[in-house]
Amino acid sequence: MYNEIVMDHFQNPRNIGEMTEPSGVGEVGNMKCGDIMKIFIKVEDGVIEDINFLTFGCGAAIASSSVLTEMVKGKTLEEALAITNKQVADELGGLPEAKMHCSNLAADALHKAIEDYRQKQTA
Amino acid sequence: MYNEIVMDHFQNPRNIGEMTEPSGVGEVGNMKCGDIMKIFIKVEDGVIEDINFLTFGCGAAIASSSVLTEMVKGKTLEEALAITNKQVADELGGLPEAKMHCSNLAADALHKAIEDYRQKQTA
Amino acid sequence: MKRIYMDHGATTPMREEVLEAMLPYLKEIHGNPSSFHSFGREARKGMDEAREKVARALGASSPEEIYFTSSGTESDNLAVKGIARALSSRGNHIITSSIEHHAVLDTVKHLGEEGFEVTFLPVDEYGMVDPKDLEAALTDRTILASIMMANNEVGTIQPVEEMARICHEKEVYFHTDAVQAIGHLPVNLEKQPFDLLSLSAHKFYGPKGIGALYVRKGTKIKQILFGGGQERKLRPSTENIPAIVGLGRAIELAVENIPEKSAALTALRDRLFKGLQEEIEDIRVNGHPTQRLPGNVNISVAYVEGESILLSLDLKGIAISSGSACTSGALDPSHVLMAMGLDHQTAHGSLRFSLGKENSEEEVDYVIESLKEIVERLRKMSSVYKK
Amino acid sequence: MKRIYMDHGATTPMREEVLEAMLPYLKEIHGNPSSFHSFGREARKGMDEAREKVARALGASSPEEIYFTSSGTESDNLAVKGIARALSSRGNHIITSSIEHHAVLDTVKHLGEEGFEVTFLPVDEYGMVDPKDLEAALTDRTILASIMMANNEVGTIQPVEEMARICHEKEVYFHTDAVQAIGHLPVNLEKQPFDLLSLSAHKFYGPKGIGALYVRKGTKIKQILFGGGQERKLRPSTENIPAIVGLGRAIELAVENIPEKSAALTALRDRLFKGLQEEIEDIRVNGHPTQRLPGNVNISVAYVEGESILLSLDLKGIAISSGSACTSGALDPSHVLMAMGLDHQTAHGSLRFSLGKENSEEEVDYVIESLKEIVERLRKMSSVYKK
Ligand SMILES: Cc1ncc(COP(=O)(O)O)c(C=O)c1O
Ligand SMILES: Cc1ncc(COP(=O)(O)O)c(C=O)c1O
Repeated sequence: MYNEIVMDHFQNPRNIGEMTEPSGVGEVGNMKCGDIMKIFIKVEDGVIEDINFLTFGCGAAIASSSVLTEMVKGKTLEEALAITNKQVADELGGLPEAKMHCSNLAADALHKAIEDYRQKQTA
Repeated sequence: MYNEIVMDHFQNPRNIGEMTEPSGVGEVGNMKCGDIMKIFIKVEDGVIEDINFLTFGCGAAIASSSVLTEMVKGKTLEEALAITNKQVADELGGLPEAKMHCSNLAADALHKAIEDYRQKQTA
Repeated sequence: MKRIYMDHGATTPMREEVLEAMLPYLKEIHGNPSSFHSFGREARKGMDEAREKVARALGASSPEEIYFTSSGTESDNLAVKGIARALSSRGNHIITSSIEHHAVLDTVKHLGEEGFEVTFLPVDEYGMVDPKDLEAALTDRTILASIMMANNEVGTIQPVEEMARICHEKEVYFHTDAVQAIGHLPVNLEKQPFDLLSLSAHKFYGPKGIGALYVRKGTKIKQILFGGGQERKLRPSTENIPAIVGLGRAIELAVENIPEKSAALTALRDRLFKGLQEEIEDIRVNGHPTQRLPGNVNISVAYVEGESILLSLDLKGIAISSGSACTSGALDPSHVLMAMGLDHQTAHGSLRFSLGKENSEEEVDYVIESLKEIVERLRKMSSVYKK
Repeated sequence: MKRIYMDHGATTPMREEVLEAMLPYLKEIHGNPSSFHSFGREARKGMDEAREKVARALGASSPEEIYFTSSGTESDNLAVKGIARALSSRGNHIITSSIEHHAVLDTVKHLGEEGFEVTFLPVDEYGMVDPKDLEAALTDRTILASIMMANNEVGTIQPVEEMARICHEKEVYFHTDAVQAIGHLPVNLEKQPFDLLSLSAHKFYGPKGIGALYVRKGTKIKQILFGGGQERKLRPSTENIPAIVGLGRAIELAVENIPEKSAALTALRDRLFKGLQEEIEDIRVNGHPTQRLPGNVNISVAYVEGESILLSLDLKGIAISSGSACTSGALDPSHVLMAMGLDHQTAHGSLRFSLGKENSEEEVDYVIESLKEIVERLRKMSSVYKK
């Protein structure tokens, strides 16, 4: 059901794990639909220097999180904010229709992490 | 669907044909259910000396008519009147359930023929 | 004894190529296509391919318009009742013909008992529905008309395209039961504006127990069986993969060279018609002289009853069917023949020969000769024979 | 890669003996059993024998109590809706459980939408229906209770005999969905007072696309599909003879030596349970500890989602299923697990292994080892892992 890119990210997910002292953390999803993604970012000079994820979810959720971390690393916050869930799915070469809604939320998690970072900055 | 006795009577029906100068004729059935039987009898001294049939109908109807003619020949009118459709079916070794109503009317035709004969006598 | 099968309208033998296509799915590829794993995926692949084959054979615009069911009967029920359930708030009038197969006819009757308004269009002496009658029957409460593409008993081919267009002018859905037509009449849904079409594999050398319903994209229809989410929720139950694969292969073969196959069958049919008419007195041709299925021969033999003929033919190894009530366990003879205006005697004496690809000229000739002999014999003992 | 199939609850591979029994009917014996001629008769003979086999396997008092359908789903729909249609003048209340297969559950829900009163009995944490709840739910408007013999997801075996007796005291019909039970639990309808029982051949090494409904003599029921007069008018459509013959052979084999087969499967099941519990932390057993189908293992793995486990197992050639919504295209996880009171996370992390006769101890051990590795890996990337 998944293409090779998705399966590669599912089998060899990039940038897994909790981050010590992240600049921002974003979490999306809920247990009802069975996907919870957590994105950790380290920001330096407006650039995402490092990014990690933890995901409870299906193959699509894990692969989306993984590919997002690759898409984002080294990008400015503005560039990162422009990334959409759709772009993440495209980067994976597409996801099954049924997975587009629940499991393809990595960009949302990223945006939340950036928000979190910005709130901390202004606090 | 039919047993061997029925098939024998169907393939080699006894006593077919119109009778010249019958003592009595009986006809039963109707086109709606697709069976019309005609029984011709020749009566002498209260005994059925000869009997013929003509039948438009299915295998069961033809076999019933045929076997009836064998059952009746040489019987007195009283004996013949006692013959029932059920006995005809039994003599055939049984008929399929669906055939018991429409196609198993030979005894009725015989009774009508006897009635016809008696009416002619009293006329 | 050599046996001759001329009852292809009842069911057909399965083609070897079809069994060959099915065998892997009867053996190693045993998964449930809804399953997530490799066993499920390989089953799903077979099913997807079959769906594409059916779509292609019918000229459907997408495989998603094809829904597999367990039979022609189920397809017909789903079409009629599924539309009725989906559109009951918009209207409650359904039109069909008086010569439909019972799968449509009795479903419509049942809806009638449930409170739907139902119209049964008459047919002429050839078993043909008049599109004008359909047009006149349409009301603004009409939601569906269901007219068969070709009749199973007398083979009459209906002007379904014209009737579909008439319905569409009034925004009424049109369903056609094509169970007898597939493989004999060309179907191309790109051009033929049917909203729904039923088929059944065992009528075109495919497996028994599998059918399909074509549902044009956008058509509002509801499920009639409840269960899992299979067939995009329109028809639940674990998919019958071997049969689905068989249906795919069978329809692919069935729509190959239809003009050539039809011509050959028509020639054989006409040889049978001609021979019967030449050799046997007092027989009547039932159905349309030209607008009829290539393999269908339906006649009524005066003065004799159909079952007794069938029985005699069977003793000679010849398999055909009849419209006689006596062969179906029904009380009345064929509703189709009665709707065409035949009297009871003529209907009871009706015979249907439905030819198929294995039949030969020799077989046809043998059948003519055998029937002649049988009819003579039965007429001799008939109580209604007029000579 | 060697593949391991532990998804027999979804469907089973067909036995060779079954295919062998079917082959003549896929080839030369191709007639329609309703046909009058020799081709029809030989097909009917195969069907009659199969019906006798099914009756014998179930301990039915007569083959006439067996009706062939296209599947378990259709049998369930026919039982529930067929009784509702037949008895609607007597009452309008139907009882079922909250853990039925959708074929029963959604049919009952649909009847609810149509105006029937419906009761969905709760289950305890083991997925067990309490007969007292059934007793309390009965009213003088109740016409039918439908409770499955064994649950397809968690394997819990229901006290159906007791429930049937409770119903009979109130003259209420009792239907049981035995789709998962046939071949695993002994069925003897001489002693078990069920009025209706559904089964589906592909769950016991028989063909797909064929099921049966047992209807005790005298039970009032109406058809739900309309068409010809097949199956004594209860289920029209040209009979699927090859599959019917296959069902007959499959059930004959399925009910042989049930005690021995069940003991062997139970031993394998318990080895799997034990190994999983010893090797993997934080897993929960779903379903009843003892009152469960011999081949059924259902667990929830904390902190990880079911589909990702299935996907990983599939990469190792291991085929199982899960109650995760992600594997079924549904929005919510399994209604069975939710009815048992599991929270969403636990339900999403549920796995079902359903063992069958080809599975070995080596396979079980390999599966334990593989799952351990996979769970460790997935927990490392889980956002909810607590350590
Ligand atoms: C015109 C027509 N429609 C529907 C059916 C029903 O098909 P099935 O018997 O496969 O359910 C048949 C054949 O029996 C038929 O000839
Ligand atoms: C308990 C139960 N009932 C009914 C069904 C439906 O059977 P089928 O898919 O053969 O229609 C299934 C399996 O899918 C089942 O497990």
